[in-house]
Amino acid sequence: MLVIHCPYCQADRPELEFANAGEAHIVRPDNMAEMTDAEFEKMFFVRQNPKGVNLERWRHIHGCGRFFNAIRHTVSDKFLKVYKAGESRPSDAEIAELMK
Amino acid sequence: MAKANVATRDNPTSGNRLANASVSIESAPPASRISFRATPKGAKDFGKTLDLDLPVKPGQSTSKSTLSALWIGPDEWLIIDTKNPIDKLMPRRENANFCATDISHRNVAFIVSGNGAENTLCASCPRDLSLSAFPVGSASRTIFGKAEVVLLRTGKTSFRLECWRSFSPYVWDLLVDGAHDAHI
Amino acid sequence: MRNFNALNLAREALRGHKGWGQQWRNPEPKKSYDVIIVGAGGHGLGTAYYLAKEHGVKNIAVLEKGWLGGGNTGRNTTIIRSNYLYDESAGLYNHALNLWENLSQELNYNVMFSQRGVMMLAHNVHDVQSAQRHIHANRLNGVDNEWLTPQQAKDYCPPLNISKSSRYPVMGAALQRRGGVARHDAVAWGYARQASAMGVDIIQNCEVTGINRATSGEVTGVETTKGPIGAKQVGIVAAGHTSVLMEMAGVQMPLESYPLQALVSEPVKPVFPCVAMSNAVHAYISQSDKGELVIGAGTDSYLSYSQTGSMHILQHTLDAIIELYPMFNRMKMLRTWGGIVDVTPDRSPILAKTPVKGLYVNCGWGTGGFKATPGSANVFAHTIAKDEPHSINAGFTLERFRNGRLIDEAAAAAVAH
Amino acid sequence: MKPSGQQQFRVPGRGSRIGARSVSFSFDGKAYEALEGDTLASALLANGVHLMGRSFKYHRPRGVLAAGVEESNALMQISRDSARTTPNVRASVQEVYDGLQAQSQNRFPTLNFDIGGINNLLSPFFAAGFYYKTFKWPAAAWDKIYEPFIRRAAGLGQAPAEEDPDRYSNRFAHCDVLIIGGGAAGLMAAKLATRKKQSIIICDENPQFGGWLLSDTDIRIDGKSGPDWAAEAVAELAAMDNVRLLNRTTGIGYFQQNMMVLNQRITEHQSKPAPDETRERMWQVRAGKIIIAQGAIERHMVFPDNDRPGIMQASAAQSFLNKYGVAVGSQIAVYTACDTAYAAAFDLAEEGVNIPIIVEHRTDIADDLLAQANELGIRVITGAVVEGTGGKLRINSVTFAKQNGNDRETIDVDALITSAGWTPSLHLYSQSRGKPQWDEDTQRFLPGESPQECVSIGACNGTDDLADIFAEAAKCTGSRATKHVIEDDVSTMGGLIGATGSSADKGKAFVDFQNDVTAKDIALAVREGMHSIEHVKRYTTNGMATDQGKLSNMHGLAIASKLLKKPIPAVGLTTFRPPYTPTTFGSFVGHSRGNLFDPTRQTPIHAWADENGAEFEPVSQWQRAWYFPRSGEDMHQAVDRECQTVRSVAGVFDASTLGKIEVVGPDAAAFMNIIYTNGWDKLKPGRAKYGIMCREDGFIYDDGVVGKLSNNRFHVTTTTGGAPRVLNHMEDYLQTEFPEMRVWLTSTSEQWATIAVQGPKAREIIEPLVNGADISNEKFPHMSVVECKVCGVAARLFRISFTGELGFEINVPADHGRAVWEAVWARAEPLGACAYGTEAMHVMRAEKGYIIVGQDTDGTVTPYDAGLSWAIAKAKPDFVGKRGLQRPDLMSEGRRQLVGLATKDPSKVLEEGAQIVADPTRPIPMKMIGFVTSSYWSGTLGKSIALALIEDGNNLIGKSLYAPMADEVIEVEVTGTVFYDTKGERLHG
Ligand SMILES: Cc1cc2nc3c(=O)[nH]c(=O)nc-3n(C[C@H](O)[C@H](O)[C@H](O)COP(=O)(O)OP(=O)(O)OC[C@H]3O[C@@H](n4cnc5c(N)ncnc54)[C@H](O)[C@@H]3O)c2cc1C
Ligand SMILES: NC(=O)c1ccc[n+]([C@@H]2O[C@H](COP(=O)([O-])OP(=O)(O)OC[C@H]3O[C@@H](n4cnc5c(N)ncnc54)[C@H](O)[C@@H]3O)[C@@H](O)[C@H]2O)c1
Ligand SMILES: Cc1cc2nc3c(=O)[nH]c(=O)nc-3n(C[C@H](O)[C@H](O)[C@H](O)COP(=O)(O)O)c2cc1C
Ligand SMILES: [Zn+2]
Repeated sequence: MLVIHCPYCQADRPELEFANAGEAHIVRPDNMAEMTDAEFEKMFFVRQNPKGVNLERWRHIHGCGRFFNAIRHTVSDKFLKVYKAGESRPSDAEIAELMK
Repeated sequence: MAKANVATRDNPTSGNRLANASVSIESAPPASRISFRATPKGAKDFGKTLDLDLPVKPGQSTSKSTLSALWIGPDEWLIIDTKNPIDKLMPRRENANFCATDISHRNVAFIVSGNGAENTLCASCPRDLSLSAFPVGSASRTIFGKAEVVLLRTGKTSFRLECWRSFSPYVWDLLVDGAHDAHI
Repeated sequence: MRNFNALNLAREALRGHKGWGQQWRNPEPKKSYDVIIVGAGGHGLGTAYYLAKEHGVKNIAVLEKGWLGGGNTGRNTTIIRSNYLYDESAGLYNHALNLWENLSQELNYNVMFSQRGVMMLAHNVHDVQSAQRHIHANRLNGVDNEWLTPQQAKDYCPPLNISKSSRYPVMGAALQRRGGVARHDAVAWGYARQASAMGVDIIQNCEVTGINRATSGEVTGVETTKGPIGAKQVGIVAAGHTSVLMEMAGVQMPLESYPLQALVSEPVKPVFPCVAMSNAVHAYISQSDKGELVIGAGTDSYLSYSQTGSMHILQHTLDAIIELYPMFNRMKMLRTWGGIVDVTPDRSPILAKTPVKGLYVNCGWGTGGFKATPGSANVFAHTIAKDEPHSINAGFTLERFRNGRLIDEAAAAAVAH
Repeated sequence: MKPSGQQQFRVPGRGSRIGARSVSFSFDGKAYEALEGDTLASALLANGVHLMGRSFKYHRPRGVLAAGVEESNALMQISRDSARTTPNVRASVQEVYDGLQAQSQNRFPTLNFDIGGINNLLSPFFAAGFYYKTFKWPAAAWDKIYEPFIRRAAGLGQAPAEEDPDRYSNRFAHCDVLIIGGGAAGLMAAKLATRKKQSIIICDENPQFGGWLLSDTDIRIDGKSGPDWAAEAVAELAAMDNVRLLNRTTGIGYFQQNMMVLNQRITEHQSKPAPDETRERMWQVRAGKIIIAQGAIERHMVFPDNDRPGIMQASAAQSFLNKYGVAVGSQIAVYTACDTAYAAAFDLAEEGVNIPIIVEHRTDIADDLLAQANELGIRVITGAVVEGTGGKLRINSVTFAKQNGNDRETIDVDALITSAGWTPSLHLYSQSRGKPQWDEDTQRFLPGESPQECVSIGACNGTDDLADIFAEAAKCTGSRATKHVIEDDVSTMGGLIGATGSSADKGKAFVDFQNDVTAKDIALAVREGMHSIEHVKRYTTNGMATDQGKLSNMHGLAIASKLLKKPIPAVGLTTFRPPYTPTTFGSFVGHSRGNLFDPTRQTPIHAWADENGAEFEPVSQWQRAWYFPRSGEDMHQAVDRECQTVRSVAGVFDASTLGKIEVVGPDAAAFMNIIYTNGWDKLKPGRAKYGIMCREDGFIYDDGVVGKLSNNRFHVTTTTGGAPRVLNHMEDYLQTEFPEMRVWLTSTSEQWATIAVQGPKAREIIEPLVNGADISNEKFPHMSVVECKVCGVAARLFRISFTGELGFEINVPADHGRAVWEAVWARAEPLGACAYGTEAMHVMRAEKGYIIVGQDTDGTVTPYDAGLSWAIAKAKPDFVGKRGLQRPDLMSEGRRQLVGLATKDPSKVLEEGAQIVADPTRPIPMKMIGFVTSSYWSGTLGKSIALALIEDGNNLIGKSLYAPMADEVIEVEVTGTVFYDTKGERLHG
């Protein structure tokens, strides 16, 4: 069971209070209807699935109820950062910094 | 006109109580409850109406007499009044800054108290409920076995635990189970 | 390579087994091969075997970053069945089942395929409807599957709790008698042995770290921890690591890799005669020939490449096992471990050509690809050799995620094991 | 010595763990006496019993090897009664209690005479991997002959046959410091950590804390004996309220982020546990820091015939003597490569046990050891090996020689104790995802860096000297080092790994006792190309038995490494996995059994339905009233009656399980437009509408009726099972895609009890109960909603229908649900109405062609497929699923579409799930074009009805198709989906 820091509750909470919600920063475009099939495929099906740093969403579903983003390493399972939904994706440089 | 007997409120665990040497658990009397969702301004305004500031810090609660306000999320509070009817609590008008929903009957509460109260809960709740991590007045939605609950620490050795009504027999049984080992 | 037979065995027994040679060679890589298979799991080794045997491809290497059979092939609960709903799936898994039935003989290696029957329990009206739908579809596809009443299920599997007062009472079960289990390691070893004998180089401790392509785009070989190796065709059969490898060729996949756990109990005398699975409460169990109860657990909810899993997943699994088989409560867990499963959006595999010329992929088996091993390897070898899919795997393309023609067993309320 | 069977091997004055009280127990039906505090092993040894089990494969006679959890021979079935029976219990761990019953395992008919022993004679055939090479012909014989034979021969003990009546529990705990292992290292760390006012948990798997200090009673710490020092430390810790001491508690698994799982055994040593006492408790501890002080485990010597009963670890013999006051023989030889065995030998010799020889593998021995041996009259031969042993059910001789083969000698013994040195226990460190590092000097793996907040100290860290261990304890707790006087601490350094002498070739030199893996098997595996240690493990099963290689792994590795001519670290360790020792399923499950396995949810009206004879069906976690049989009725008759009563009079139905979500805010309608395929702009307050929701892929996700209460407020309903995921789906879009929308979502599923009243007399039934609303047809037409009072309580009243009849749904606050239901019932019953359940509801909705999401649709059906294109607001610029619906395959011709089916023989009811074909004469595999989703007998229509998803179904209306069943082919005609009141007039009555 992981321990996850909720950026809204500002505290560490047990994983059992959370639900994983898949890859983060997949943008649903305003003009959905105009997407090509390939774009739709990319948005809906294709995933980074990295062995390494993953940007992912969690929902503190049995806590404050908020969705938020996290950076976690998929080999160590360690969280490097959590941040609120809507905050922009940390830059690669910033992520590299966190890795240290 | 035919009228049902609706004077009393009834839930699946009404009247349940149990006590052993370390802990006592009882079903709390019916209460009025609001799920209150609001912008910061909406929350402030409602605090004025209630004459009780809604807590703004995560995990905290405020209370006054029979009324408590629990921080649940950044825009969500659980308002509980153990005495006054719901009509007295509900805001009169709707506006764009808040949403108040009557959930008085959605929840059932248990009062868990005694030296073994924390242990009773820790049989099924993965949270750190020690006094330092979850001091008196702390409030939180969390998980209890396979049920979602809201916990409020009302004293050093007493908690109020709210769950959805259909989960209450399950939660009750879990509490009874936890009470068995509460002295450890 | 020496044949394994009773005579040999007797002779060797009398001279201390000194005469057995290596089951497979452990060669150093050549400069280049016609075909490179990445991943020496059952599917990869099998692919090499069928390429050599059925398609006469001579110059093949299987590259494995660890030890052969050490991926999911070596860590699964070995459930084999073919009673899938979709025509495409039924075709593929039944092809595999047909091959399983003769595999020990074909490989001259006892893979201990034991057709003790796979029983899938129904716990509510919806489960019953879904099971019936499968049974009818299977019959018309020539796949055996039959309905059992709760009592018949209990007769077939005496430890089963069919009490009506159980939290999830058993309302019946679908039984595939031809289903069963096999010795997972032996499958990898048996394929490795025969492939090696036919000249396939199986190179262990050789991790592929890059995929080389010509300026015109087609594959020219791979980079590895043992240096670059050339190849005209490369087949990726790397299960949980497929995304990582395909990324090396610039292809992003519709895959997510999750930790999946399994566990065994201490060994006991025979008590569980079949395989029983329940999707509703999530419990999969059989007993190995050595006596352990082999139990499949669930996946964690997050991506991970760590080959471990969480305590609460184990707990939920055992909760369910004990609900169905209450007498096992005093049995003890001996060992638990994890694997990394690659899951597609429709829970069906991808066995196909890729946008890169000369690059082929066999992946997405998720929690249920062991049963497909011979069939998958067989048609994948065909796909590589002919540069076009076999009719059996024609539907398992990458394109389906673009055009929406999914093979969604899960959505159709089937199960994945 | 005492006569046999009377604890004749008990040594008076020794045994720090045993008391004076005697207890009786039985082994294989024979009664024995023991002393309280004994383990089963020490008690049997005290009675001179060494033969305790049979091995897995060859059924060789075996005695106890160890005094701790590493035991792999002496496994027994322990039973309190027929339900409380446990297989594979280690005799060395099980504490004896009065009345304990133990049975030996894996033998038939008796332990002394086991027919399975024939396997031993056949053992040349049964070398590693033999299964794979044989049993292939004839193919059919595998299932019938070979496999059953293999299965029966293996397996050790018996699984219980009855449900376990015992209680198990769980505790989540948090602490600053968790210490695993209560030996000298762990106890000292705990003592020092308490000074920091931290919360501390310390556990040890044994009944008493003290670890090795309890076995080596010569050690003095500050003048105190080991047991005394440990007892004082425990007393000191027990007096503090920030320390929790857990004995009989094993750290079984190290999980992510410093979660350690502990298994505590509470009653297993008690003669008569209180009936409701917890048997085992699982602790899931999240610790700020974990101090691993697991100690080390002694290795045995690998030489031919090293498995006879009477051969055991030197440390075991020392423990049996010093903890339990038992001499493991009267004529005991020693075979060692480590100093610690001398301490064992000396202790035994001091008690008058004859130690005829110490066969020392090393050549260079400390003078003081030799001197002491000399003093005690013990002969030591150095640079020597044991070449073999004699005896049948117990060792009776040992043959040894110099390593070059000279000076061979055979002497009579009744026991042989061995030590090949100590293996630091890296189990938990390794589970923390730490990578063990090979230490070339000392030839052992040691903990490397710690990826988690943990530190290893003491023997498990390879630290030998008590003074150094205490220094480590100080360092890891951030304390100042304390000063101690340590006397007579024996070094555990040195030893060897691998087989000795020529045993890799000769005889059976066991590496893994339980699984009968010999040095030769390892060699065979390597010869056959198993060059990875993981292959060696799986091919030979070395380390896969119930002790998980605690004794065997290092030996197996060393033998393989030698043959592979590769250094040990290059060959590598196999993976340590939880649990550290086998752990009952019950302990993992804890209380999650029976009604605590999963919540069972019941509606406020459940009790009434129960009292009125309802049968219930499970729907997700809910129990719903399925039908209400009257006396003599079967399900079919009851459902027929219920349907017809509703259609002719009225019926009352408990719809409380429907999910309900309140969607509120100025942008509520805009949000609804995104989530649902329908348009919501035109809906007026007071009106309701059926809505469909898709996921982004365009397949139907859920459906339900939505009432608009005011411009800002919608009352949304969902399917029973769909409620949680629909709310999550909505929150996801609201929070992450449309955060600017001013909308709030609240689940009100359980706030409201929902009572549906349906049928021609529905209005007549409820009208008198309603206050504050005009529910006439004109003022309150079909698809209306109003907030009013029903029976005096605030209610939300809907005019909607899932039966096709005039219908209302009354939502009242749940605590009043039953009272209102009874008031409705009081009016309904006299009018001839009935209570009906979900089955009648299903039949009636199917008669009307209303779909059930999840039954008539699965995750592959679009609203178009389901005949719901009218519910898609095509003009909306966006909604969830709009783009997905436009994908090629979803737009293609001839998709499966929902249609009705009428059987040619109207009395035939199709099976749900039956497949539909166009041509039933085709060979198998036969092309299927669809399947039956719903099928019922319609009493109202006097014929069967069905819904089906059929390829291009809408174009096949009127055509004949076929449902080929196992024993017949049923012909059907494709129809529309509405079977009853096709014009929908009754709704508006
Ligand atoms: C716990 C568990 C239980 C399961 N239960 C069942 C079951 O009951 N029934 C069933 O049918 N299926 C089951 N499965 C699924 C099944 O195990 C897999 O689908 C199947 O074994 C996949 O075989 P494979 O040969 O494709 O993959 P693997 O055996 O995983 O082989 C892939 C190989 O690729 C190698 N590799 C990866 N990256 C590289 C690289 N860069 N370079 C070189 N080599 C690389 C890996 O090391 C690995 O050896 C289960 C899986 C797990 C984890
Ligand atoms: N024969 C000998 O003389 C000998 C042998 C070993 C150690 N020693 C000496 O003993 C001292 C070592 O002390 P130490 O404290 O490091 O080791 P220790 O062996 O004394 O204590 C370790 C304790 O941890 C327990 N343990 C192991 N795994 C556990 C788990 N998973 N859960 C719960 N408990 C578990 C063991 O049963 C034991 O009681 C040193 O002085 C060392 O030289 C001597
Ligand atoms: C079907 C099956 C049966 C197994 N039986 C045993 C067993 O009896 N004893 C054992 O120690 N491990 C057993 N294992 C587990 C392996 O030891 C090992 O954990 C697994 O192959 C994963 O490898 P890893 O733990 O080295 O990562 C079994 C594995 C499988 C797939
Ligand atoms: Zn939160």
